[in-house]
Amino acid sequence: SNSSNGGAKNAQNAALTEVLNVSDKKGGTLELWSSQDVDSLDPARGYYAFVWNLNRLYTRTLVSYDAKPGDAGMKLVPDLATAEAVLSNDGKTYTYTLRDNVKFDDGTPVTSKDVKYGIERIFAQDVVSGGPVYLIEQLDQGQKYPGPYKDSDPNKLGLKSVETPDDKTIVFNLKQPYADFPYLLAMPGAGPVPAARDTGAQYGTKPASSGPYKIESYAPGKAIKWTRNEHWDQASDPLRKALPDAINMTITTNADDMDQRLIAGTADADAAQTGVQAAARTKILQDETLRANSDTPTTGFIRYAAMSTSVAPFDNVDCRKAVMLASDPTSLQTARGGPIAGGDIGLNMLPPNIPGSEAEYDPYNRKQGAPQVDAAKQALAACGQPNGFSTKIAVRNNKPAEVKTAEALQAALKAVGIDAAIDQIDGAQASSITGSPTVVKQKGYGLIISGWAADYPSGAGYLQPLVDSRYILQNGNFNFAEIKDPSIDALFDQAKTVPPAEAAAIYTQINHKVMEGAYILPFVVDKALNYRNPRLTNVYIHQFWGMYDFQALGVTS
Amino acid sequence: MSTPLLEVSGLQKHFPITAGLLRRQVAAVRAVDGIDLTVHKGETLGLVGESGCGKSTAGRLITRILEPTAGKVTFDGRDITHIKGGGLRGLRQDIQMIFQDPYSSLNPRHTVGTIVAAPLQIQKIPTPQGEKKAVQELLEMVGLNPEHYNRYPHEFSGGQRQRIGIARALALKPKMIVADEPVSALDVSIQAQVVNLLDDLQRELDLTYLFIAHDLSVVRHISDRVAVMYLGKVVEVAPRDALYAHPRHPYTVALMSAVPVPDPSRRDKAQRERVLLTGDVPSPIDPPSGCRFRTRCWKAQDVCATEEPPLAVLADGHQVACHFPVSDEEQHASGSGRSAAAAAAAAVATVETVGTVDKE
Amino acid sequence: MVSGPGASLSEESTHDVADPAEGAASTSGKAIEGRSLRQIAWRRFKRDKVAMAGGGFVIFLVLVAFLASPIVKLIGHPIDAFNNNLIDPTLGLPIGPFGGISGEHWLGVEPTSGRDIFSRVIYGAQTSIFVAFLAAAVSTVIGSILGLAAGFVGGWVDAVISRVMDFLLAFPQLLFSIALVSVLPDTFFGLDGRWSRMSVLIGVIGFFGWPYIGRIVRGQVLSLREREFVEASRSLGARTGRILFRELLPNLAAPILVYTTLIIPTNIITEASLSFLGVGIEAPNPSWGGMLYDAKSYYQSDPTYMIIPGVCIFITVLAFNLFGDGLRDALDPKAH
Amino acid sequence: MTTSVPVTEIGPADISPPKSFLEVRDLRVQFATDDGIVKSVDGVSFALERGRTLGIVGESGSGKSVTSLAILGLHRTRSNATVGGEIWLDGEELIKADDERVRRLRGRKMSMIFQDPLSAMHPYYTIGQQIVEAYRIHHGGSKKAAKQRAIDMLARVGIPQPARRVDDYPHQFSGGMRQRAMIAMSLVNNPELLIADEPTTALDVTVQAQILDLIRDLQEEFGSAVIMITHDLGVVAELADDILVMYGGKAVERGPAETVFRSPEHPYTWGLLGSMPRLDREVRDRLNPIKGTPPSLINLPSGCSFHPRCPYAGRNGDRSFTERPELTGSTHAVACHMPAELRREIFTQEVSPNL
Amino acid sequence: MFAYVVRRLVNVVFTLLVITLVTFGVFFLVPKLTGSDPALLYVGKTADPVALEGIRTKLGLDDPIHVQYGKFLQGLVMGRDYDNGPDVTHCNAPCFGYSFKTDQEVWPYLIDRLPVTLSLALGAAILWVIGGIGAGVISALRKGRPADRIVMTTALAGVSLPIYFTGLVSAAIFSYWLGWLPPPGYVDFVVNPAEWALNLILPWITLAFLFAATYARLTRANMLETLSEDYIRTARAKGLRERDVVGKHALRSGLTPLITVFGLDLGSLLGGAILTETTFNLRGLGEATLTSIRQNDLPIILGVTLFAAFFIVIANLVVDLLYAAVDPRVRLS
Ligand SMILES: Nc1ncnc2c1ncn2[C@@H]1O[C@H](COP(=O)(O)OP(=O)(O)OP(=O)(O)O)[C@@H](O)[C@H]1O
Ligand SMILES: Nc1ncnc2c1ncn2[C@@H]1O[C@H](COP(=O)(O)OP(=O)(O)OP(=O)(O)O)[C@@H](O)[C@H]1O
Ligand SMILES: [Mg+2]
Ligand SMILES: [Mg+2]
Ligand code: NI
Repeated sequence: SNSSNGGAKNAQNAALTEVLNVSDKKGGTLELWSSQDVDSLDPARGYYAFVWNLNRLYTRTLVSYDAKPGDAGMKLVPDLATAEAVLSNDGKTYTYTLRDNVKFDDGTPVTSKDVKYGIERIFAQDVVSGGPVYLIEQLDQGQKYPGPYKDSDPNKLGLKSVETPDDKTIVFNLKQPYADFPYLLAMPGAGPVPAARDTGAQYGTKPASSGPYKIESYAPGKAIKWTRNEHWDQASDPLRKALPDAINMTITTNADDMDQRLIAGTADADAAQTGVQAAARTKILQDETLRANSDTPTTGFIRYAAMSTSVAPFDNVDCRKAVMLASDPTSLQTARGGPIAGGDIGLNMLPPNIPGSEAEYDPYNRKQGAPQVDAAKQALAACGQPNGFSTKIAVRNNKPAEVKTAEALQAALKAVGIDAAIDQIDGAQASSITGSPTVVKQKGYGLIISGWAADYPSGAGYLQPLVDSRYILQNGNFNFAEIKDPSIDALFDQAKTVPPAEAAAIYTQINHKVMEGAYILPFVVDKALNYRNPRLTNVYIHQFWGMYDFQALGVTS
Repeated sequence: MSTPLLEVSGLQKHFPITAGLLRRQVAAVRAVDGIDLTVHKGETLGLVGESGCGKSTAGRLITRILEPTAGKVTFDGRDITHIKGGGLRGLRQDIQMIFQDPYSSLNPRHTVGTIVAAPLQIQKIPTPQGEKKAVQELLEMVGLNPEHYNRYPHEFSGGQRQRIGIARALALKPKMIVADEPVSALDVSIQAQVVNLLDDLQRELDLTYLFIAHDLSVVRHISDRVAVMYLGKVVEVAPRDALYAHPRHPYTVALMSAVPVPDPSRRDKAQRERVLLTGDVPSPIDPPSGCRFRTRCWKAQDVCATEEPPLAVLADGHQVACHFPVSDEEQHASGSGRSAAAAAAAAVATVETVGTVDKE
Repeated sequence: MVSGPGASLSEESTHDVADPAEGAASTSGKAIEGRSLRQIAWRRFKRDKVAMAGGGFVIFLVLVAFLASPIVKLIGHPIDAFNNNLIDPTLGLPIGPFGGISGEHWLGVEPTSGRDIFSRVIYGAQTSIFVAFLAAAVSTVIGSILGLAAGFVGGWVDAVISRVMDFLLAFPQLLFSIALVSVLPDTFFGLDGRWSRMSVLIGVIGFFGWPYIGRIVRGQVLSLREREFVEASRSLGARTGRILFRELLPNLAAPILVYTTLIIPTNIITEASLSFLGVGIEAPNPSWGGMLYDAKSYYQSDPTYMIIPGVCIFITVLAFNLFGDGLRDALDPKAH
Repeated sequence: MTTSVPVTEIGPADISPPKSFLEVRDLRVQFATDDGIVKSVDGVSFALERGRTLGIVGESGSGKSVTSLAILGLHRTRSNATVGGEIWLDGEELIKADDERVRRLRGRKMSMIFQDPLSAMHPYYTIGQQIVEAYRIHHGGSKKAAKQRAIDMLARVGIPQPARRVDDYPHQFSGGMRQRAMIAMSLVNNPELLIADEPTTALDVTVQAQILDLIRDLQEEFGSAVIMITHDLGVVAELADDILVMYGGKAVERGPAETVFRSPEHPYTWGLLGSMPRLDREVRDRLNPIKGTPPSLINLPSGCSFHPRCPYAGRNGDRSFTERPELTGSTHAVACHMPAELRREIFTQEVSPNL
Repeated sequence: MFAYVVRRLVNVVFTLLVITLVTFGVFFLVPKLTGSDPALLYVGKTADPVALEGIRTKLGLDDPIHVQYGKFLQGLVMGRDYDNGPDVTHCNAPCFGYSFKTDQEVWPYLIDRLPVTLSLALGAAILWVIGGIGAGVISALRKGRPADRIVMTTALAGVSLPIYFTGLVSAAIFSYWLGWLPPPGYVDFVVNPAEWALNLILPWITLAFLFAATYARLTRANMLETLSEDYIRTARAKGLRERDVVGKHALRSGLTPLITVFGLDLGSLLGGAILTETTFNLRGLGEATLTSIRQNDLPIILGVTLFAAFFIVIANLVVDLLYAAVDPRVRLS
């Protein structure tokens, strides 16, 4: 169906580039569905992408991603703050001023102390765990701040690196210049929390709202209801539209049922935005009208297999190259859902939403889609294993698609004599299995299948945890390949201190180094086939999340 | 009468009744409660009594399948009361048992050969002419076709099965056989075959029998002496003819008179002379005080409730445990028996219902 | 669900047979070999056509399970060979009707990977049969020994074993199977992933199955113990070992055989359930339950994929049930 | 008169109205089993008048119980049995009568006492409830009246404190009391025919004597016809006016009790008497058993089914082996190929002295 | 009788204790054996060693097992205090603690899921009791005839079908191809009774089919055995109508053994029907069990296990009492 007042005509992926069904009409209830519950509604504890997206409904941050389709959405704009930070002290001090008239849902004004308190909560990882901890790295500065709950400061505002000279001003003092710092402040965890309403570990059940909607009720595993925050003032918020009167998110165990509701028009969008199931996919792709109401945004994820350099023979680059070449790009892609719903064949390790990425950089000639058996055999010979070798693939058992890719990889490697046994590990415990280099080495996991998306759109946000040697952790490690290349580490340090445009070029360089080292075999640049109810207004894919921008959505009745 | 082969004195067996998780003993079934018996070499002692009075238990105690609670059993001069291990296994060669149920006493999964050979194997009896031959000889001895060596029990009739059981018992050439109701489960015509067989074997092999039965006619036929049991006690022991002609214990009297006579012409007389007891045997868990029979006895007096009569030898050689043994006059006063007994029975009827039946 | 086979099974099934052996007086010329209860049961079983069919299928399956690798080699489609060309890349579904059934791929191919379903079903049969049989063997061994001990020794031994059995039967078994399967190590005894996983399943399923056998054996022993032949054996001086193994065990053989046969189908379902729940046999090794789990997402777009493993489980379990029922009827007509 | 025409071939001419209260003619009951057809009852005929007692004796499996169940029509319901012949009860033929008619007679006009009273009574209902039910099926009426009747009956059969015991369950009664209760239940409707199938086999002699006394007294009081089934010759001798001896599903001898006991004419009856040790006789050195074992009812021996066990089988050439003897004679009938004189001679000369 | 009930109740408590002990032991050992760490589960994507230590302390994971168990029991009986950062919350008895994964209190979480399982189990139970027993009785009364064969064949098919297969097939047919029923899910009874029933019809029927099959076989066997009892012959000999013979005499004792089976079945179903709930996307206790095990969420695992065991043990107790009520031999001995 077409929208009456302007906007583009519906077509598949139309929402990727434009706002569809532009409208300012308020009212109605937005019906989101999800087959996955939120990890936490506590802004400091959520880590799912869609939860961050949903956070924009009730958590305002000093800066936030612009509400626009396409590349424009990747840009940070002031949200709570009146303007971008005033940088001083050689770029080490960030000063923000808060807008007037920003109030929590109980009517109390949002002050800089609330923002500081919110940030301090992140430090209490023993209580409020689960969310990203980048801010700790930047702000702790050797203080070993234990978080507000064990804070000896009477106002519980003992974090020294953040100052609140008055209620409207907040000052961040960094140790070194850090160009990506605003990205950290755009994460929901940096949002304001009124100390009086902090219930610690239980805060997620009833978080305070600084945005246009407040959480009316949350029944875990069942439903979340948002209603308007009466104290929110449109004038103080240039970013958000706040069209519907209420937003419901219904959690179902049955993804197929959700898909059917989407297609039937009784649900508006999948909140998790992970793409429809096989059944609905078939239906949508085979029906022109349905297809026109769908989008296949890249999610920002790359699905890959990392080759652990601590496990022989992957300490040898040629053996890693052999795997690169022997893998079958098409069957891996099919295993992930095919070209439309699964994603494009992965060529390198920078996804398109990260500055510095190159769509055509294809060092292992993967785009043609077939395994390169001869080249792989040559690489094997170069590695000294002409008859192949045995290794293990570790894969999370709670991710069916990953298991499928493992099987596809295994089948392809067999053709060149590499015998890879699949070991399905407990997905819930992955961070202590594949996330532990000791275990990986002990179990001999040569290939570790995983997926990664950036926490913030910069090469560091994406690549650093995966390839920087200093990010090799004893638990929760993501540098599965255990890449210890000083030149890569140095490049990251360099990129931090330069303006974004220059940094992008450095990240391109890192990407090349990673690919040349053949550390990580990219499967696909992930896409999700999402369906949007034609009744939605102001629909567009927000590029940062690779999802519809929930805060912008409105509904026609 | 030669030396006693088996002597039993004060033999007791109490089966504990346990309850609860900790299996605490809450009561005991006094199945055999102090019996004295003597069996002489080569004789047959019949043991009769009503169902549940402890006949089988007594038999099992004597064969030492059960461990006595108290008392003493002497066999062939040896005290075997608490004999264990090898001694017990040796005893098995001397005392064997024949069982009541020809169906359940033979393992349905074994062939006749296996069954009869089992004692030879267990006791490691050398069979110079070969095990099979030995077994076949035994089969022949009990009147079975030796060619049935490889057949299974289910292919035989009850009487034949009982013969297999007898062959098994004979395999060890025992001195004594305890036969626990060996013919009760058989039809009359078959019963006679087995009784004859037992008779013949005793003669040929110089066996001593303890013959347990509740059929008084069969016991009379086969026994030299008869012991009567009532509720875990022996109430009367006497040579066969003396016992049947002149029962002394009121219970024996009642028991004998209750046996139906297979002669219609004597029907009326038999009925007139019958001593009818009321009710059933009381529970062995909580037997009556004093004389156990008093609750059903028409001669019972106060002393019976307080004092337990010992098994005493009367002038005529009967051993009787009764304060008021029945005299010849009482028995022969034609017709009076019944009325006297009936009157007495009516008097104890209430006692019986309150005191005994409720316990069941 | 309490689905333990319930009826009592008495070992002595036939009393007087048509021709009671004649007395010693009459001599039959030829020495007649005794007709054992086994022969009688077999004659009875042969007459039960349905059970015979079930038995035939069971034998067929066992053969298939043993010959899985040669069969698959013969067919020429290894279980892990991908066939990209048979899959519609956009939809991930097999090209062609009915899940891509063709002369080449008799049961079609798997969505996404294009692996040959027939080969995978054959291997799945191997998994199911091996796990079910060996688990049944584990249950039978433990159950028989403990049941025998409980029934024969009695007293506190019985109290303890019975308690444990009651407890295990009243236990959220599936829950613990799931937990245990995920805890136990993935490889041991130098077995490869598939076989060690199968041994884990065998152990766990077998462990939770023994109380069924144990209860039956105990009950049987309790009633057998009262039989006079046990007492007879004791009165001959037999030691406990002989009584247990020579006297009691032969009588327990029939019920144990029957109930072992009857827990096999239960085990097949349990194995499939665990695989369905994702804790059974792991990919890429096929199991019927695992295939059903995969098929769950394609039940609308490629129903063939769902129906094949489902029907396999159904027919197999049915065959075992028919066979077991027939066996029970043959060995104990009274339990009808 | 030793024709060998099978009883069935007497033909329709024999449908004469019966003179006796109960008349069983050529009763045949067969069971189809896995192993073949079991001819449990194979042409049994007898008659019985009100107030009289017929004792049926025979070895285990000779068809006694099956006969009694046939009279009550209990083979009709879901059984593998086929019943042939005629049963006339008070002028009414029962085998061809419809189910409903027979059901109405059952328990009222004819009733039965079973051998094992514990298993024959429903464990979940009180004695009272079970007697009340038996009464109300045929009489209706209030429960209260029926219960009073039950109490009266219990008192009548000698249960002490019947008003209290009426509410007990069967397992709370002792063996003898159960059998009394069973008798009370079968007599509650004043049946004209009472069949007692081994009512005392499960009981001890002393209790047996009580029960036999009771049955005798009750019969005198109610004037019913009684069929007393047992394998204990002593018991029939106590109670029966007439005796029917069964062997292998057939009646081999029938006659007044006195006659059958004093001058039995069938070798099987001789055998029975010879095998029994008796208290009323001197102790014999040996018993005289019948050789061999009872026949299988599936493969009955040819001719006279007793011939394999009969010491006199050869006396008539091979007739015993080929021809089935008929039950002949009026008051005292015997099924034997030997001429009556010979039988009497053998009994008096060879058998009697050994009894 | 009263003493008996008391003794049984003591028994119940004892059994539950043993079950908690075993469960606790097993799931305490699970992380040890797999090398996984509940604290990591709690932490999520980032794993700061210091934070991990803090969390271990907070969750009591570094206490020795008996201390943890003791605290767990204490929580069950008298509640327990939890430090949640700014203040301390008291978790009232019965306190199963807080989920490692979601920080929710376990008890309300279980109570929240109970209605789903309850609806499923009770609805199915009604269907299978009626269907299974009815079919079994008919089959027994028509032994050897076509009706018997049909019922027994169906029953055999019923016990041979895994529920997830029947569930999937019936869902495919009825809600996908025919569209007669909504896709499987759960609607609260109080929200919309009609939807509630409509949504549960398929799970009810599939579950009931499986059980009914077993019950039909059991009923038939029991009825046949009862019908051959002497007292049934007595009932007929009294002149009782066949209807009453079956209805009053045979059924009562023929169905008594089913009480035990039914009690245990219902008891274990109330603890969660893992397979059915998974197949039909019902968020009941069974589904909670599965997810909690997958996530190694000890407090929830303990909760559901104890819940399930509780139902089974109580069912056992009720069965025994019912048995005594039905069978005077048990009651009066
Ligand atoms: N193992 C046992 N445990 C408990 N009580 C027992 C045991 N064996 C026998 N009794 C009880 O002991 C009593 C005597 O039993 P026993 O078998 O000796 O009687 P019996 O005279 O042989 O009876 P019957 O004539 O019925 O065989 C009975 O009350 C019986 O219940
Ligand atoms: N329902 C049946 N199906 C098959 N055979 C049967 C059936 N009922 C009885 N019989 C057979 O009929 C024969 C006669 O049985 P019946 O019960 O009449 O013997 P009986 O003379 O009463 O013996 P007993 O003294 O042991 O009670 C037996 O061989 C028995 O096996
Ligand atoms: Mg005995
Ligand atoms: Mg009979
Ligand atoms: Ni005298």
